[in-house]
Amino acid sequence: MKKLPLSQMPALYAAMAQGGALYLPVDNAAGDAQFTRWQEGMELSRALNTVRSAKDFFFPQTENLVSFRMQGKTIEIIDPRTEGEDFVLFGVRACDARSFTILDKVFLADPVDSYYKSRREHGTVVTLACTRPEETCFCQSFGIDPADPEGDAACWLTEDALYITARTAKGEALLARLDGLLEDADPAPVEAQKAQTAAILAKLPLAQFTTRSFGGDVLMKAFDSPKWASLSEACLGCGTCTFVCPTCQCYDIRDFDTGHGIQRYRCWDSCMYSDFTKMAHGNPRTSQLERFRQRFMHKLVYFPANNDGEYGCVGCGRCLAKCPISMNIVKVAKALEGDVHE
Amino acid sequence: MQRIGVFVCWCGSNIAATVDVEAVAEALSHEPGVVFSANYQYMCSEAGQNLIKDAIRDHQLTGVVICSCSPRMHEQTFRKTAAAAGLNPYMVEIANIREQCSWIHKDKAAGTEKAIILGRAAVAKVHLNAPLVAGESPVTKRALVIGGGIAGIQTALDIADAGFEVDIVEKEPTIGGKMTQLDKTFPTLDCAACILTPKMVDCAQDERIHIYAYSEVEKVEGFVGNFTVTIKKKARFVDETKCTGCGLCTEKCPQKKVPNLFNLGLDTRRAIYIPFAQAVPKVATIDADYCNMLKNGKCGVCAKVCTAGAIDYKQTDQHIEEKYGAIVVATGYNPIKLDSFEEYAYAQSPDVVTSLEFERLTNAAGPTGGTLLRPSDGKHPHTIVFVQCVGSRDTSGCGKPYCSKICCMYTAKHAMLTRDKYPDTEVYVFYIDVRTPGKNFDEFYRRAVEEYGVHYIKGMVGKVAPQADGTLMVQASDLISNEQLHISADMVVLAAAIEPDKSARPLATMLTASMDTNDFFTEAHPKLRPVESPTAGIFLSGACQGPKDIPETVAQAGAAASKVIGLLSKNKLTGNPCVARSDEMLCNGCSSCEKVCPYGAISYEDKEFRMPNRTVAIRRVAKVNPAVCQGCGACTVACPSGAMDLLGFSNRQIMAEVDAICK
Amino acid sequence: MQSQLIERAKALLADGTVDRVLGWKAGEFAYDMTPALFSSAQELDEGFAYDAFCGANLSKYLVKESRKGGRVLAFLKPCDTYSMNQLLKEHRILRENVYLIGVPCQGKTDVETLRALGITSITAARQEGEDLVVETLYGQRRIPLAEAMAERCKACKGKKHMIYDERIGEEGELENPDRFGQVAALEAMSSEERFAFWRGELSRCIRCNACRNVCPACTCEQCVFDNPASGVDNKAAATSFEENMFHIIRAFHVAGRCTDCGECSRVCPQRIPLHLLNRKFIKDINTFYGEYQAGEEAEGRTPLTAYTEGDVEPSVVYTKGGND
Amino acid sequence: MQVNEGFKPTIVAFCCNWCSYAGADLAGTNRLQYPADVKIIRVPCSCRVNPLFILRAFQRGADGVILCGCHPGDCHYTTGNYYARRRMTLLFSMLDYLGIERERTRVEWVSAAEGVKFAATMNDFVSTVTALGENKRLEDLRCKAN
Repeated sequence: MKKLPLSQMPALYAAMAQGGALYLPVDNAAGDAQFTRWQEGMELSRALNTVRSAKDFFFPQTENLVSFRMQGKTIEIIDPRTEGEDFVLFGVRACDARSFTILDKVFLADPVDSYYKSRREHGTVVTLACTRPEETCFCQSFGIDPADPEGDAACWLTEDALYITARTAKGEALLARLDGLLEDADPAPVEAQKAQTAAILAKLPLAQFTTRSFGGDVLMKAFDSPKWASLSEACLGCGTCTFVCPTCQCYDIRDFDTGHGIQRYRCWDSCMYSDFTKMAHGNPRTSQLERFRQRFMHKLVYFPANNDGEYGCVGCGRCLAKCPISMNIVKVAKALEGDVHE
Repeated sequence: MQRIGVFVCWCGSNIAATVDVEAVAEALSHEPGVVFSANYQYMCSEAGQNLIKDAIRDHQLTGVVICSCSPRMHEQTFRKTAAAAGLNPYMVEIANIREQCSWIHKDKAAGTEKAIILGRAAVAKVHLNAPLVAGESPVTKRALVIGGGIAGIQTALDIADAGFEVDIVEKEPTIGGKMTQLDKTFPTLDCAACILTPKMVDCAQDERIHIYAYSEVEKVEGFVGNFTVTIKKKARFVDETKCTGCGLCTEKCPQKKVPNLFNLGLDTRRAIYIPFAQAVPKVATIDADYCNMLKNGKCGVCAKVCTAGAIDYKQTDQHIEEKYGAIVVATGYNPIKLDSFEEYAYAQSPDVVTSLEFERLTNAAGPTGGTLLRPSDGKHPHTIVFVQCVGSRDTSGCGKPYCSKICCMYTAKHAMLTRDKYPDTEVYVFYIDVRTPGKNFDEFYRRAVEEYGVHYIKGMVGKVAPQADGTLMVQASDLISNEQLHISADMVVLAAAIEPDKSARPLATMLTASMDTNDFFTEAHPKLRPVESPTAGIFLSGACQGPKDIPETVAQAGAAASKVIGLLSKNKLTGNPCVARSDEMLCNGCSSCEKVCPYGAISYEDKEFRMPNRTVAIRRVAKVNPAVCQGCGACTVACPSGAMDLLGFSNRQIMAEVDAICK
Repeated sequence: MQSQLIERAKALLADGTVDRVLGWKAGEFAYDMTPALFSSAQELDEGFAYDAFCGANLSKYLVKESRKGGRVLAFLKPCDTYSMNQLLKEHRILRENVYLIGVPCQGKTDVETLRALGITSITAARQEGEDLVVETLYGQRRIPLAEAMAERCKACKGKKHMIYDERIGEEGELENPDRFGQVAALEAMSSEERFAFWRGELSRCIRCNACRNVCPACTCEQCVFDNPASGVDNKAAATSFEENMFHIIRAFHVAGRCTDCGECSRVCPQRIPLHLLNRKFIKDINTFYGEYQAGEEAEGRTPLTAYTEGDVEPSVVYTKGGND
Repeated sequence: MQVNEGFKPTIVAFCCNWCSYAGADLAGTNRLQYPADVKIIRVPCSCRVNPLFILRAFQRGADGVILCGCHPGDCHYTTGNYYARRRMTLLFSMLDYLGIERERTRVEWVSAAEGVKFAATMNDFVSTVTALGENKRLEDLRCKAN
């Protein structure tokens, strides 16, 4: 365990940004936290979490995959990738840190997504422990301890100091770079903070919420539940839940005609959209009920069934906060619980 | 993928002098889809056209781009060329490299570069062209004329004269309209009845003309060449086929106190009546509002005296459905109501009359037998004040903003005739301007002033005050001498503004013909198509389109007839294939497109759609009638979902041109 | 009020006037009401809610609901009735299949408004007199209701219902708030400042389509932005141009039809003040073509499907507004 | 007006078939010069021009977009330009509101007889847009030539 006094934070940021980029949550024009490329003078947001999750850095909303340059009747294929820049993601919360594990299961499984892999390799994740969880938080339901986050390195902010410890080789390397700034620390204040946070966590409104009844073995029971109709009836079919979600990983691949050629890019897609997975014959899920069900079945049933019981949710609570009609995974899981249990 | 041929024209040196035509042909040969590219001295010459035809056949071209003069010059030529070689004519696009390139640029490099870009845009467009075929529809060879005044009569006579059947729908019991109420006509002073009634008789006697008098149009469906119209024949309670028009019933009817509308209420008639002696059809009509038999079943005198047995108290409205190829609107005008002009005391004094009432008071068939007498006491008036522009050119909101056009001339006529017949009568005319733009009009006006001594005073009448002695005190200002005038008059005659007949507005809705803010029908083009409505197959005749005098009305009536004849003489109509088309899968049925369509080409239907899971949904969707659509494209932008597109100028085609130009 | 609505809904269900009820359903917390259908007295008792957090405009749901057969009761706040009229004007709702009850509204708040005021971790909320008392995980907060109101309610057009079959509560009055102050402030900026402002706002857009999908004026069977055949479709903004284009066209397509209900701004997860785009069009329409309020009537033309011969020329744009 | 030496703007001119396109032809017939930067797209009526086309032009690299139609009251289709006038007024006002230079968009009514006006309008518009320089605020970097 190392620490540095809070007065030294700008120096820490500068050191982290050395030789690459540092991204950290900074308040934007709307007053919300947003991962922003650090520049001299920027301060860490005091908000609990960012509106957009940290997944953008490994799986950006749009990404050019390949370009075709056309001249007259000739076509040239161009790989737009350049040698990526190393970067540090600082201030990632425990929930988002776990989301990378989930995304890895998708993108790093065979066949490996080389675009994702390259970004993953270039990034070092420095997490920050939560001290003031909010009512929408339920990461503990997935075995995440927000007071003791994962990541390449983990941090704790106390009133006077930042405590930091490395958890992986990448983390060790980062700490080695920061060595001049850090001093050895007694972990007692960190342990005290963990205990304090644990007490708050126990009192959260969703502290008892669990998804344990879901998984591959209740597939048909969950799928056939009559509750989907009423749960989905108010759904607007927008992509808010999907796009603020740290674990949603679906994308579409499209061509953009630039006038000089084609850029083939991928962009986030949402299973809530009516043209999701649309094929030549049309869309396999023709109603909003089916699309809505797909999203929650994927997170609660299909994903754990295929990934050793790991749910496709980390309990960050973004969808609870942002859904325009306040329908979310918690309401869905609670409503279905009876049907999958019986 | 299209197989496109590019043909670059030199136009002698017109293009070749400032555009390197070979370079253009060479550059365009590398565009995707271009399989043939050539340049030639005169593409529009026979040899040039043969070059195109040969290339279409030899290279199996599916699209053709001609880089040449303006499409306004030779688009039709090249479309015919393509068609002659078996290619759909709408697979041809023109890049205008003469008027819009070679002629305006001196620098050959710049001109060449621009010509290539314009050519590329045309190539990009042709890639998205699809063969278009103009639709055809049959023509019902029968016309409908709505309104039986002089406009409608003249139109009907002219159409019938060309050999087509034509129906006149007139809401009054007789045709003839306003002109039957007039005494003399300016500037020749011939009697209105003498020149009109022979035409009315012609209508009645022409076998090709059918008159639906006392009838109204109730419903119009269909489109140019194919209208279906429902006509309501109002109950006259007299069998038209039996009535001989002897008029005995109109003398024996005990109900004598019915205001005589033909004389504008200046006298009375019976409950059963024939509006005037020369009425066509000359058939009696029972006024149900006054007939004792119809109101309370007590009377039956007319039935008793009618030897022809024509009276039928049980008659009801009849609905007749007819098909027409063309419709002429001739709904005419009315003087405005003068209730809101209190300053002229129209409502207070019977001696303040409108000009049309004055016509009746001077007409030999009018209530006074043609002797000019004051309505209040039947005495001869010695001083008459005419007030011009009552409600015309009035932006105060009480009247109409426009000039009613006919008042200057008929007031001069009234003034002159009064002075002629009653030289002891002083006549004053108050005016804003005197407008006499017509053949012999100014001469006529000057005669009124110079020969007949009519006092023309430029100025406004401020107030007409009825006096205890029965005279009318007219307060007015003389703007030229800048004096206030007080004239003690026996009569005041108001030149009321004229407005379209009230029946015109609902009729316009039925016809989807547009109107201006004053409820005059709008013409398809104010200069070049003055007798056509923007809605195909609807034509305009007379004052329904704007204020007009009789010669103008008759001229327009003839013009409308000639347009109708032109239409009816075709066996089928070939449309412009570049029309709007609605993608019903995308249509919301919101009616935005319908609202901006100037032609009424868009209608809606509730259509069943097969939805997922064997369900059916009924959705309201727009339908474009290609025979009516003129292809302006207003609907395509009004449509938020992009359901409406324009063939030949589709969204994708225009965007492809934009892309090609901007890249 | 809530119990009054429930009783009325029960009565209308019982007498067969309607066979389902569209309203709001209570959620996990104090603030997360979800629009929901109720088809029995029991369901109403279990979940129906109506309070200061019931902000969702229910009118758009009737596009589908009115076509499902039977008759649906919908509770509409005054501002929702404007949307209702506009939808009727566009033939999107089958009037005979809906039964409308106008419900009173004193203005709504929502959790994002409270969060913007620094009130987070909310576990409960209640009205006490003129105040909103909010319990949070970290203590109690009390703020005047007027301050807690959403921006759209501070600029409320009035409490008068434009259409209803019956109304609960007194007839409200039209108000004349200053709706265009923020727009005017932007107009007064230089072109560069406006560009910087809007880039700052629109660059946050994640293209979730919440603004579009919630909008009662956006009821297209398929949006041009979702239709590959339109040539302008896109699923995510790859460049700043696409961010601008989506929002310009979104606002343009509802110009003259937008009732200023404010749902777009309410649902934006990135808190982009989208209503400032719609209100710009409303302000321009009022200035150029005379006062017009979409949704006042269920018939007639909208400003973009109408014209007068004396309309201002587009060059008016060069001569008005802006310091530059 | 400042001159932006060496910069050749890309200008798209949408012209209605009946008046303005004919006016452009007349300008050519009379050999009235205007810069080759102007490229005309023929549309049946000014009311055919969708705001999407104008944004599209800027996206693809236009520096200025001008729409020409019949004079109000003279529309071949009677009312098309009245609708176009409202649409463009609102669109241009919105672009200005978003901080896009308002001089980059214009509407002019040019009749078939106004060849002189057409050329003068284009000369003026090109010099205005040239002075503004390249369109940066409504560009799409992907469409820039590479």
